[in-house]
Amino acid sequence: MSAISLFFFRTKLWLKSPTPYLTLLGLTLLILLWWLTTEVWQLPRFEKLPGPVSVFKEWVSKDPSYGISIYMPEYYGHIWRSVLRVLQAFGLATVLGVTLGLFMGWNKIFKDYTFPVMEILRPIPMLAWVPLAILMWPEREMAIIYLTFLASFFATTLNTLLGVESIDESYFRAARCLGAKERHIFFRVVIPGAMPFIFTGLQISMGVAWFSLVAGEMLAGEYGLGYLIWNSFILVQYPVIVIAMVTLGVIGWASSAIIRFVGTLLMKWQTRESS
Amino acid sequence: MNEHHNPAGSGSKMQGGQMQISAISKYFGIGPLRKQIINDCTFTLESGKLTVLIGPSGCGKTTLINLLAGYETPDSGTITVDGSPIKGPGKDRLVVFQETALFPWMTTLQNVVYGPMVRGEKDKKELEDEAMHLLHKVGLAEFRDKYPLQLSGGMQRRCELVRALINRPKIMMMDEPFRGLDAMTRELMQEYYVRLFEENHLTNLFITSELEEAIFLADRLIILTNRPASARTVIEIDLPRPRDFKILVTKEYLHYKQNALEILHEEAMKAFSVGSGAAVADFLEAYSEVKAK
Amino acid sequence: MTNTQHKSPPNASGLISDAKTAGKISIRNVSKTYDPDGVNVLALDDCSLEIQAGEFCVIVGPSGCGKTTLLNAIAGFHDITSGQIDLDGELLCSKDKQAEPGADRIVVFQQGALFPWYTVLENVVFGPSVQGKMSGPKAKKAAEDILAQMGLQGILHSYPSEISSGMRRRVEIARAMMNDPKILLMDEPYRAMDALTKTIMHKNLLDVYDRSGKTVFFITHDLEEAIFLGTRVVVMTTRPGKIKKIIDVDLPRPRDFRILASEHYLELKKEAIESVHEEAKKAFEAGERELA
Amino acid sequence: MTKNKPVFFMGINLRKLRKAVFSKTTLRGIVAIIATGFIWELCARFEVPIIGMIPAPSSVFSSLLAQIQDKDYWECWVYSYDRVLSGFIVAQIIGIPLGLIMGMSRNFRDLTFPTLEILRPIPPLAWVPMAVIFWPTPEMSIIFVTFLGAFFTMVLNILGGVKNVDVRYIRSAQSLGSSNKDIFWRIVLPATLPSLFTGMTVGMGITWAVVVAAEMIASRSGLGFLTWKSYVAGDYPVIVIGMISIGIAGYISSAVIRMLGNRLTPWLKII
Repeated sequence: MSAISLFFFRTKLWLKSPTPYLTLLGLTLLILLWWLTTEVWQLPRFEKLPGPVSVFKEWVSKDPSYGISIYMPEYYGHIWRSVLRVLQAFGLATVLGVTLGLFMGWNKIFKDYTFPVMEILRPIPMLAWVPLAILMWPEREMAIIYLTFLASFFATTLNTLLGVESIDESYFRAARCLGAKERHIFFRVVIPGAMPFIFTGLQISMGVAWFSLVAGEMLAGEYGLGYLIWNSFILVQYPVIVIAMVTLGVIGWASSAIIRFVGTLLMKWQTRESS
Repeated sequence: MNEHHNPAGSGSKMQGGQMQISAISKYFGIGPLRKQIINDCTFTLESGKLTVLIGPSGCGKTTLINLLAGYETPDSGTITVDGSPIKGPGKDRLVVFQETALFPWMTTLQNVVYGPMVRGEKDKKELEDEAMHLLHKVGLAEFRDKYPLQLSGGMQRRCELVRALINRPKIMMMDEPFRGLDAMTRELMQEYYVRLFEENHLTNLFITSELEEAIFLADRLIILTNRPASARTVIEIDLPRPRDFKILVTKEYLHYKQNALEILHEEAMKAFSVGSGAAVADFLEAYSEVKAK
Repeated sequence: MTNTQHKSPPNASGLISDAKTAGKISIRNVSKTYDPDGVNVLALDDCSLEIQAGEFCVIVGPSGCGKTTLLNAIAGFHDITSGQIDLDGELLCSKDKQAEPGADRIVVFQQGALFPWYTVLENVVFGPSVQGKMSGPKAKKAAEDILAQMGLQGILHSYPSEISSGMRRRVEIARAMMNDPKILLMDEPYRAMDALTKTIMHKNLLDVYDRSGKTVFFITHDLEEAIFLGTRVVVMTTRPGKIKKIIDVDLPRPRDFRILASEHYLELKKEAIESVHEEAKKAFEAGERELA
Repeated sequence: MTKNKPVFFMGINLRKLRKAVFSKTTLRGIVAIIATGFIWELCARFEVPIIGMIPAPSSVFSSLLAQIQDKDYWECWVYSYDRVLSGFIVAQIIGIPLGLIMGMSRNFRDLTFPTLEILRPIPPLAWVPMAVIFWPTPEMSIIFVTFLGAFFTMVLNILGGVKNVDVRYIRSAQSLGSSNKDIFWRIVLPATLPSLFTGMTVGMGITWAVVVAAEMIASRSGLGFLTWKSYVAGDYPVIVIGMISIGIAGYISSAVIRMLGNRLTPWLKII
């Protein structure tokens, strides 16, 4: 049976099961509840929150009352700034973190010297660095990127290290037996062997990058989605807060989906295994 | 079922435990993904005998044991114990799983008393005494307060045997219980098992893919066909009991072994022409090469 | 995959050579002490053994008797505490010198160590490619030849996880033979395979052995396997590992399944069972005592 | 070739301990940490750009002596702990049963899981303004955001734990005559405990990060606020003290959870 007809068959099966309808029902219930509590019944405390209708109207309005909608370039400006910051920080963290992690896992002496320092810094939540970051860097922009970077960097490094250490000893032995020199072992055993863990690390690192970016932007930003949330709060433009939150959620989800996708592409040997 | 005699009581041959499997079939999946795993399978587990099922890996042995235990229901056919059809899992038919399914969060003793305890049979003291008696028998008395992960592979398997025995099942079903042990521990475990069996004479069903193990243990050897599995041949193994490892070097043993190999080989060739899954590829290869000679 | 061409001559690349000149191992008074958790454990106690070039030497003994320790010392994965091991008359390792792992002594591992991230073909060319011994296309050609000889031509571009465990082991042997090693070190390679699969593996290994004349150092728990494969079966005692008995297996080669039914085979098996069973029981009881 | 016995003291293998303490690894670790401190001091003294802006260890140390005698400093600890614990405990109370039910009932999972998946990628701190709007006191809003941080991790870990319970355990329990109640309390729950504690450890880490940030953004007390206040007031060494305090506080919390986890899952300690 061809892959396509199998796919159709599976889809049909799925549509026959209660899963998709329950999913839909769950989401509908959530939005309904939100709508009823805030806009219809206007329960105490809930009435202050923006309701789904007002958020949606604002979001798709050509002439939004608070200046943020899908037709406004500012909206994309904020998104772009946040994405750019995450990309810079995440990219830097990946390059440095993976390299450092690989070396730490590969060379015991190097690990002995670097690991304790990392272990001491690690329990400090990255957000506690905010004031220090602002102090250290001459520009706010740099401080925010630095914060975002720091969070990702630890996650990536530690997972890469874990990845190298989890490679079965027999692979190293087999490679040595076959006459591999240290550099071969590094490029042909250590790197591919640690790959699954590196990608797990990258997913975590992407999550924490967004986490600290929002905090950084709220405290010190002059642009970006986190800043938008905070600024709308101060200016009492509540629907915009929800728009920014949902946007953050979507972009955050999309970025980890991309990493997963790249991971599957790079590790055919693993994906084929599971199928 | 509630008599208070020693559960491993020697020579208590009164029990029933005749299991009749008639024409059962089992499918998995639906539509184009539907696959037949068991096909019109009929055989009998005779009361007080040790029956061994042997077949190549992936031929549906585990599905068969799931059906007999009542975890799954057959699509057609009937399974009866002493004449009455089975309804779901029950303590009259206990399964000892591949690897072991001891609960890792309970100590040896807690694992052993689990069954009678949740059924609320007997008081705690009596139960523990009985459990300790059995544990003593398999040399695990000192390990009563250890967790399964602290035991060696062989000990875990013995603890598992005791956990089943204390329930006085009519039928014990062993699903490749010694798989994954090294060859030497495995042999010692087989000896332990055969000794327990020879003391109790419970109805036993033992599933394996090792021919040597099968013949060493069995009263009756049932050879399964390749997937979809059904019972192909029954060989009565008439080796003397009690058995020990000396029989492995006897002529009679060798005769049974060659006989069984012949049938397995034939089965493999048949499967080869059907071209079933990759799981049996090794097996097919092995026997097509034997035939090439 | 049905039929390996056992009659075919050594292939053109000459990787599987007929030479029985190299691969003599002399193990002299070797001991090894481990020191985990501050407790000295004597794993090997004064072992001496001479393995002739081209011999198929099988080591049997209960778990933890130091079989793998001996193999690891020859392979160069760890050092020894006293004694000396020579390869072809040259010092391989001693108290002060740990052997370097190298392509002349290739290990086939218990759990299998094909690199899961490379395809079968990439795995097989790994050795020559890192040693810089052969150009890419030439190595590829040689690998294809060797895989074809072993009846594995259909799976060149599969990943190890996609093929059966039996095929994986054979690919691993092919990967070893690509390097024309002096000695093949096999650490219980067929453990955890069911008996039906093992038979084909044995036949395949004997094919390679009969054709290449390599020295093989084979560790196992399984007596049937040991006698069927070996030229000599070395029985080791439980820890500390000593050599208890050496059984000469003078069954004719090439061997096939018929010998399993011969009188002589049964005699040998009886002899082996007697000496091993005793050790196994001892080890088993010691193991339980240790846990208590 | 003597076969020495291990020497035990209060359940600790002393020989092993001695080997670990007097190893090269420990020595290198100490060297690395001292060297880092030294370089840091030098950078601060010579006002190297960027890194040199961090207050020097010497000034941090002298300011630390002043801080630990200050009652306000210790009050910050109390406030932060109060918030962390409130949010964390509420997350356990709601998250554990929810995760268990989601794991046990497929229909309930289908109904609620997508909602969870949609809300999860929104960083917890993005909720701060909404929380402030909704809850009557700022304190409650901080606790709410803290709760969110731990909640998702808890639910997902427990859900994963329940789904991964080996079917053989459930089957043998069934054969042995367990009721559904027995299966839940004696099989599913203990089998899920390890992932529950993993969830707790991760959740605790997130909780501290959230509390610190929320204190900086929307509060006037706690260790996070101490750090922020010192920055605003220009009392830079206290920033570092605040950070170190947060690190220690977080470390203590995770250590307690780990201890609790070890105590409640004794079967995982393999000899």
